[in-house]
Amino acid sequence: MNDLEPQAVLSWVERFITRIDDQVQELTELDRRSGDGDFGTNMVTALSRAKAKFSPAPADAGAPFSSLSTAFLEHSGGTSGPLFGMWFREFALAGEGSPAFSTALLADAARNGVATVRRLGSASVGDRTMVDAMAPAADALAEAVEDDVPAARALRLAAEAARAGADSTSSIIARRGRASYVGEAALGAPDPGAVAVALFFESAG
Amino acid sequence: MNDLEPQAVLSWVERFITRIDDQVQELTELDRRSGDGDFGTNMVTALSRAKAKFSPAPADAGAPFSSLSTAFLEHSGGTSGPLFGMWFREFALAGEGSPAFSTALLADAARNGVATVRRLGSASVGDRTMVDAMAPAADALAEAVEDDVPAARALRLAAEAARAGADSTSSIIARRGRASYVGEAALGAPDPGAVAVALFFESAG
Amino acid sequence: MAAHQLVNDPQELVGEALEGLELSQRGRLRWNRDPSFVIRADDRRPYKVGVLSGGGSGHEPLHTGFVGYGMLDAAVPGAVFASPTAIQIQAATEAVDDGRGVVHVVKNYTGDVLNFTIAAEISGAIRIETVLVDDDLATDTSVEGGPGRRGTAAVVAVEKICGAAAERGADLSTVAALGRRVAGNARTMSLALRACTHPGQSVPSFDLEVGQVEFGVGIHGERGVRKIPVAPADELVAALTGPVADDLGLNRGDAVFVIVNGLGSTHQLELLAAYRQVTRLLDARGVTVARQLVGSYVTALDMAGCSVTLIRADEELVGLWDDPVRTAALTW
Amino acid sequence: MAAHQLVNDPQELVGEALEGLELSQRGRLRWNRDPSFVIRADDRRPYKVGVLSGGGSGHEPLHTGFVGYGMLDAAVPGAVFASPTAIQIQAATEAVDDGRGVVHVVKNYTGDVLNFTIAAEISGAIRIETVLVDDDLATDTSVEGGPGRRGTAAVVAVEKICGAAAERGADLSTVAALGRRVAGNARTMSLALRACTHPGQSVPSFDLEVGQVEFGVGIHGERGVRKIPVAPADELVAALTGPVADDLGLNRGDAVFVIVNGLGSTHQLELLAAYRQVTRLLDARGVTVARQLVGSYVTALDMAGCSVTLIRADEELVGLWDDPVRTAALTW
Ligand SMILES: Nc1ncnc2c1ncn2[C@@H]1O[C@H](COP(=O)(O)OP(=O)(O)O)[C@@H](O)[C@H]1O
Ligand SMILES: Nc1ncnc2c1ncn2[C@@H]1O[C@H](COP(=O)(O)OP(=O)(O)O)[C@@H](O)[C@H]1O
Ligand SMILES: [Mg+2]
Ligand SMILES: [Mg+2]
Ligand SMILES: [Mg+2]
Ligand SMILES: [Mg+2]
Repeated sequence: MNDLEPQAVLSWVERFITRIDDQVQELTELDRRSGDGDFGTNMVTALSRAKAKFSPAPADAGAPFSSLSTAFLEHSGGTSGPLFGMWFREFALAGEGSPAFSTALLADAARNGVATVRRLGSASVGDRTMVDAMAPAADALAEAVEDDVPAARALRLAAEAARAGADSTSSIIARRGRASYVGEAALGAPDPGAVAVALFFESAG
Repeated sequence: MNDLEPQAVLSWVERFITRIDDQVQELTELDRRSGDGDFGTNMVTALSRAKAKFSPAPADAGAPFSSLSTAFLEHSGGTSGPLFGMWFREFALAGEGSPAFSTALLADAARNGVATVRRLGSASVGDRTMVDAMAPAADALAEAVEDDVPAARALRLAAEAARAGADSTSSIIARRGRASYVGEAALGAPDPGAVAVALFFESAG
Repeated sequence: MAAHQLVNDPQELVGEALEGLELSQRGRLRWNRDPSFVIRADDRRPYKVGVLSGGGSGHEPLHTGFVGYGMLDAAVPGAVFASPTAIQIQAATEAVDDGRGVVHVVKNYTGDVLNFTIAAEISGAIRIETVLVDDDLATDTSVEGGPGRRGTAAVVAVEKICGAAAERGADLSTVAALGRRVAGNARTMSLALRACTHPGQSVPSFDLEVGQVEFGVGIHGERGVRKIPVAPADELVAALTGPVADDLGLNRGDAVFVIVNGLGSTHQLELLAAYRQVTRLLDARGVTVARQLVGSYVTALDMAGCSVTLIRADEELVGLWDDPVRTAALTW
Repeated sequence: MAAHQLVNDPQELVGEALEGLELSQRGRLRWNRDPSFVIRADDRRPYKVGVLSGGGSGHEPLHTGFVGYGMLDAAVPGAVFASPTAIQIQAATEAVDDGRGVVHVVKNYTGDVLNFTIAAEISGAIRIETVLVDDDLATDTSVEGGPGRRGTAAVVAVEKICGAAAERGADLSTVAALGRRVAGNARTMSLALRACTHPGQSVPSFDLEVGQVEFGVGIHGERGVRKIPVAPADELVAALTGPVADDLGLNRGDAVFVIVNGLGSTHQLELLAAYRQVTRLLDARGVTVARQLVGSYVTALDMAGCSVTLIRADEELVGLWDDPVRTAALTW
């Protein structure tokens, strides 16, 4: 059994925050190419608020995600804030009352998460949004459940899928979000929201 | 008996209107030197309204002045409008119900008129205002009553006094009205309100 | 064609607006076209003292927006920034007189005073009491025989209190005395952040350099008494409030009416934030706010800026302030 | 330091204004600081449907100025021109719910819709109905899957009608259906004569050349759909009113609510004169004005310009419109 216990989830989320902090310039630059250049700041503001909310001893596996979700929903800077808030909320709900995240719980969270984001943002795969990283990660986790892959390895597979999805956005002309206003001008660089999703899964291990 | 009957009063007032119309440029120029340059327009606007109000057969000696007064009070462009309105009102009241203006009635009108203007404008003789022509004209008419001078000749004496008063304003530094803002700059030219008063009495015969 | 203005012939603006006012207040206001005045068209309590005000246009909602139950019986609008005529005022006075007399609420400007005075003189049998409003501290120059302080935002409170007293059935001298008590205990200070632009003009009535504030302005687009550097709002509001409170000699335990008034294009967000600062400054002096108005009530066309008015309040005045009022611009 | 603005730290402006609002409406409004929302503090009839709205700040008096008896139970303000957060909306929703559910009145902007939707989802057991207001004809581009028409001045009428119905005791679906009927029958067109300046900025959000009017603007300082030459007010007002009346398919005998709304620094004189022209244009079409609002209700900071809103009226809606309302910015 190598399911992720609350403490491990907390570490994961903390590593994610650090990664985003490190890459704030690059993310901002990506949003400048395709949007309005506030993505990095929006992320960092929400995440720094999340840090203040973490309990050092999370009650269940979902608790760190719950803090993360609330921080995004409370901050809501731009489009990404509430969407990430609702995405992480599915992770919180999946882990609620559980002593650890199994591969199956992670797959549930990712499936529900991407469904919520797609519904709220009316975005499909291929629209050059965070969904382009969320969807393949969810698929990878679903497959991992089928294949009985343990959680840690399942997350590495999800990270690979998310990164590939994020990379694919470099060659997509956006149809949703602010990037849709700039069209071809954004080609050649990935969507910042999708990159953030890849960074999230990559922070797991 | 050569008192002024209603028809003669009407002719007097009509000649006054014509004189002002003829001199609108000069009056405006005088107000430009010492005030804001709207005196000529203010006068002409009120007087053209008065014309429309005249009855061809005035009911009493005061009636033409009543139309004149109302036109000034209705128009009120600037300071001179209401003051002339109230000045002519005293002429209307003096002639009200009378078949003709005697020297005594004219003296009453002029005395009450200048008193009203002085009270309303808080101006004294020597302040460089219309009062500087109104007051000597009123004094001349009062003297004419003493001397039993008939109305037509009394008005010529009043005109001479008003003109002298108006001329005297050329060397006065204003203490009332807009001219008080420009001080010495107005020296050398008379006060337009005082000139208009002289023109009024000069139009009588 | 004028910049940033919605005008036809600038000469027609006031008449068109009065027509629009009448149309938008059908059954509540009537515009008498000639002579021009705006009068209550609702069921006015008979045999009450009339309360009348007026002055130049361009200060809306003042005065026409305050005609109605519990405030003015009629308002007499002049051209933009120009006094109404004596004949207009006389006609409106006659229209509102029930035999108990009429209070004239007059802002202290030479033209207004002259025309209201003349109107009172030619209104013959009607008993008239004049309440002169002269709250503008910026013009408190104490020049012997000078025109005295200008009348600005305090006029709203005078109209409200006189209107309430008249509605209660008070007699002429009582209504006038209350108005004078309000006016005598009111002081205002104003500043401009941008001058106003006259209808049909394309440039503002004066230039302000970047970083400058015109301190001590009136409500006719004229310059103020001095320029001061732009500063954070709280400092500017303190610069307005301090002298006003000092001049009224406010002491710990005193209560005041507060009017934070926008001069035209200053946003409600800014006025509300300014009001917050006024309350803090008064708190620090131990002075309490009895009642307040925060909004653009006495404007100078589209001038950017605001004024702070303080009026010493007492129980009787607070009671009258709280009486119901139903006008286009003030209702409670 | 910013030009012609009364601001401290621009980031603090909204909070300072909310503090000022609460202070100036003591006993009538309460500002919940965190999460931020403004809620009625008067004696609210228990067990009624809640009516809630919100959106970016800078549009005052919208929405906070409409909280009170007969209109909104609470308003949720975001930063200037930015949506409030889902958590704010959720907290306000919980605060106003009596168990009979809450109507969310939402102007159609991506951020607002997203956050109100999320708030509704995370509000769990509370029954919520959303009324989307999308009256801005300038954005009626019928792009498949596009964001649709923006919500502008018609939101005032939606809030008034929903508030009245809720006050009468109507149930959740009835209040929402009435709101949707108003929104669905409302169209607005706006023009700017000068752009607005964001708090702390010294230049307007866009430049307008002399002699140009920005036609089809929204309420966030963005450019409009095209530039047209400056023209006399009556022509500009006709250019706004015609398309709106056409799009609603108004016919002889129809009745409408009219809102002539100032965008910030356009003077009441201009708005009243504009309203007069709207009535003339409607007269010529045989359309009658049932009720009207003329004033600055939905502003875009200090933008100069105005909008014309027409809303198809019927007897039931007129009855609800006439119901009493007591808020900071609208009272009858
Ligand atoms: N409709 C949408 N659905 C899903 N994700 C979206 C949508 N619109 C934008 N995004 C994501 O949001 C990111 C931009 O976020 P952010 O900069 O915070 O918002 P904004 O565009 O409002 O400034 C994009 O990179 C994209 O991944
Ligand atoms: N206080 C006053 N008392 C008497 N007359 C005055 C007073 N102030 C100005 N006047 C007269 O009014 C005239 C100017 O009138 P006008 O140009 O119509 O007024 P304004 O100065 O308001 O533009 C002056 O020439 C002077 O004769
Ligand atoms: Mg962005
Ligand atoms: Mg953004
Ligand atoms: Mg002049
Ligand atoms: Mg003049």
